[in-house]
Amino acid sequence: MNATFRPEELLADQIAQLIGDVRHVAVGNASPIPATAALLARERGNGRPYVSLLGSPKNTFWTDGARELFDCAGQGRIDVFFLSGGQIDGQGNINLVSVGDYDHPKVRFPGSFGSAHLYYVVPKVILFRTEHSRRTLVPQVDFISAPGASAGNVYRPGGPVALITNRCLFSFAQGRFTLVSVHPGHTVAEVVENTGFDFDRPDTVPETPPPSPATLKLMREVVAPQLAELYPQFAAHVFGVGIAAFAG
Amino acid sequence: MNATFRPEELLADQIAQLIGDVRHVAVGNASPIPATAALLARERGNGRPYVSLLGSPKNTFWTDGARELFDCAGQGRIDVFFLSGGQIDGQGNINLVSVGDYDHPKVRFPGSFGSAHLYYVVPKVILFRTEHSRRTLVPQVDFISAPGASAGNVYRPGGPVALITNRCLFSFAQGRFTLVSVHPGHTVAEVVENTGFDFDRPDTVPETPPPSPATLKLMREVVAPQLAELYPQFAAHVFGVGIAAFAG
Amino acid sequence: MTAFQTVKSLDEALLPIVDGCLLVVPREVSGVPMTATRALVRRGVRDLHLVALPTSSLQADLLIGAGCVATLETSAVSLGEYGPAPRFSAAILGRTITMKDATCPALHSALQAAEKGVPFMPLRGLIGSDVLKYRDDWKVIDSPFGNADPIVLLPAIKPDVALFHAPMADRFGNVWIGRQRELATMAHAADKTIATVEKIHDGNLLDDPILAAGTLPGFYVESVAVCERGAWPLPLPDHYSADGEHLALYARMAATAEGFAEYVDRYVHDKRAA
Amino acid sequence: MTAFQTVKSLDEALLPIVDGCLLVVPREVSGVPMTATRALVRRGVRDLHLVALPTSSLQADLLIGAGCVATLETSAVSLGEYGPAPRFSAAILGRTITMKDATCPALHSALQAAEKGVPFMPLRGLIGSDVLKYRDDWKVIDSPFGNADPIVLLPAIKPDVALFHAPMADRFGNVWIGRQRELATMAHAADKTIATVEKIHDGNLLDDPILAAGTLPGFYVESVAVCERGAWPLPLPDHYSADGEHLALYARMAATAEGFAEYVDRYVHDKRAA
Repeated sequence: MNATFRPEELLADQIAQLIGDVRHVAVGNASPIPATAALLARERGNGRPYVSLLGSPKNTFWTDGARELFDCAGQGRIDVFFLSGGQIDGQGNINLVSVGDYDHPKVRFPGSFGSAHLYYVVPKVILFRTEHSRRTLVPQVDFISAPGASAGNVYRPGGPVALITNRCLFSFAQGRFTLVSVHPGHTVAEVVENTGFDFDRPDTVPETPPPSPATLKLMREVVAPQLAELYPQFAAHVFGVGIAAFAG
Repeated sequence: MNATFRPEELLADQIAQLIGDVRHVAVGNASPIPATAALLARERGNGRPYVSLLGSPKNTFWTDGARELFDCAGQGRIDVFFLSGGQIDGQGNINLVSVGDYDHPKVRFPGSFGSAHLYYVVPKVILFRTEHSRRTLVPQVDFISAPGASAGNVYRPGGPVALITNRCLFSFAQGRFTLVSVHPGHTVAEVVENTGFDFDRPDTVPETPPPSPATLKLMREVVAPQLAELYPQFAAHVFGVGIAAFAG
Repeated sequence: MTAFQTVKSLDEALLPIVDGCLLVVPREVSGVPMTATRALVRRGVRDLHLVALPTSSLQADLLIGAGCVATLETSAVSLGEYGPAPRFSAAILGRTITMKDATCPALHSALQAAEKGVPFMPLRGLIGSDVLKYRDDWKVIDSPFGNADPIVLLPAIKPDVALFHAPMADRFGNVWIGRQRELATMAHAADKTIATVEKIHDGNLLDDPILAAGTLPGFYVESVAVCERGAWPLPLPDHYSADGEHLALYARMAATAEGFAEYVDRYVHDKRAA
Repeated sequence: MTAFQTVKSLDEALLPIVDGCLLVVPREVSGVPMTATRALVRRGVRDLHLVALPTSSLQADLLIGAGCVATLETSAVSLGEYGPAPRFSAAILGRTITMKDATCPALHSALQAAEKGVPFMPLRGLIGSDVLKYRDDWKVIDSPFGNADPIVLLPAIKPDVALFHAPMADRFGNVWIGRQRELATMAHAADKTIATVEKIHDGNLLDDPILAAGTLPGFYVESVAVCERGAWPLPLPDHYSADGEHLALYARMAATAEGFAEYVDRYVHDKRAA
């Protein structure tokens, strides 16, 4: 398995690079691939960044209740966070609420969670959506849980820097997405076909580089066992690691 | 000593009556006579009111830090509090800051503490000043740490209800003090002579009634030992109770 | 200090939760009072204005499905890895409840406003979102500090009752809540607080400084009822994990109205299961 | 997790407290870092903007007397039963410091504003007081909720450094603060936090849920220094009481500038006493 890699490993490697050299990365619930990336970054950085994995008592330091995550972000102490959306549009707006008219929705999602605050105050928000389709990547979201950009007088130290999907990686700046690379096995034409919004792209779009053997080794041997506490099914499925494999 | 009583006992008895039937009385630092009164009220009420004595770990329940007292008051959960002043004027304004011009003061007091909040939100604030003189009870305070009354549109569920001194008891309503009673051994003329502000008074001013024998017994035998934890010198001086007297 | 009669039977403890009251409950991992929730469904409480701080899972879904909720104010309802919250989704699509969509820190701040006795709290973010657009009760002002930028003011939420589950309480009504400090904020903000607990601690929790640090004082607590495994099938931090098998079962059964009714019959009305 | 080098010598730990910085310290009974304060006087720090949350006693008086303070922001300075704070009073009358008079909850709220990353917090009270009149940095708005009554908005206080003394810390920088939760708020609000502690706890304070409930996470902590009896002669809650005899001695000596200078020589510069 060392010569090849799984799609999740490619995404985690890319996200780890997007994280960059920061002090603190927080990962929301039900986000195993961003969690893998954050733990990978921490291993590479020898304990930096601090990684907070919501839902993991071993990987969260909060002692001031459920508000501390948001206070911490408000203080500027969360450098990277991850958000997704039932819909994401070309302006970087995300919709976690509903499809159709808000008062007569056709589909209801769980709700906006903390996005309407975190998207504004966390400097690097990495958007993440494994279903890359015209259903999820739309021209205009039906409900703006949090906007991709704000008017100049709005306090907005944070916002989206990238969107990673099962097909490709976009960067985000000046209110628009730019295609950065297409994952191995996918094509630019396929990305265009399956994206509901306009985006910029260079004449030649590179392929997303595969994770290095050293990265794969680190992910599989060091990161995966840490991940299994919070995401046992994911760790078993992707990395073949079960709780039993490192119990005791 | 049962036939007579000390001035502190008279004041504590009066304050206990002013407290009335409430849920929670809080007493600030360095207030042994109000503390005596609050504990007396609690004994009479079989555990009601709750009594919080600032500075006494045994008699405070706070676990949310130094702000909890003020939050608690803001919630409407403190029914009675006590305040004093370097100066108190006839409008019920209190000055805990300085004498003379604020920028060029002649005398400096410690500061306003929480008065600029508590005086507004605690329904019954009992003013307390053992030095009854024209130096302390003035026509107009030099600095308003907290005003006695507020304009109609100002949120003000609280405020002063009484002022007790070493000479007499005043009630406070509609922005003015009214002489309620003069303590045994003192006279109305003496009160007028030593008060810097105008106040109302009935044609006949009664003498402050002495504490009953039952009250004195309760204060001396049950309250005083509780008081000695926080105010050992006061308890020894007034009630002849020392830590040794009830240790073990 | 007199020990007030704080420890009661569950049904007696829940009496302050009357029809139509504003009830605040904690998020899915902070000590959700599920045994108490099932008791409320059995009693048939109606028209609750339910505030879930800041999100909910099984608890809100069950109360909504059982017809106990008129208005829901929260930031998200979901069964997490077990999928969407089916009765919540059905109620929204069927327009049988009034939904006040929020965002997590807005609910924390609104409760903290009540805790501090102020009419509102400001919050960053929200400007330009539809979360703000659909909340007529939230206001925007130009901040008088800095560059007069717009900022949202959230009105205080003052619940009639706060209800949660915690590891232990003592006979004085002191409740040990540990790191779940939003439970203290809920209690400070609410008129009355009801806690269910795993067990009664002998002695006074406030007497030990180490325990006192994680204790909500009984001063704020109206009633305590002992409910062993009272968060089941949700987790109680540091005590037990979620019962994933049961949550998966719930997700399957509650996918239809009929299945949900059967679930309620079996797991709520059957006292053996409650 | 890697143990960062958080535990340092006292002088090294105090390096972030540079001349002119905005320093927040706790009230007289919440864990005042007196050993650290004497070290700062020895080092000769200057021009501090000192915020005492919400009041102070010996610490502010000593720093003022030693010429370390340019601006003082607090609600009161007093030696309590030992009388007025003599160097504070002298500095006010002599106009050698800038005084920003506040009221206790205003300081708590202003620090909580910084903790939450909002530019201001509202507070009831204050309207019509001279406390408000002399604070140009506080604003009054008509509340957009209710009857448009006036309410004060307090700008956030964002300290450069928070400094306090606590019972214990671990090698990961986690500090056990117990019920003194304003210390957590100070740390959340400040850019850097420095704690002196009685002792180092073996292991990780966050590993035990009971201890974790009273712990400020090391995430917020820049430096920890061990100072046994580090609050002396002030008290450390649940650990030791105030040294009343010494405070009375201070009150007597500091009553004059000469006496204060002698006190500093004897109890600050003489390392045996520090």
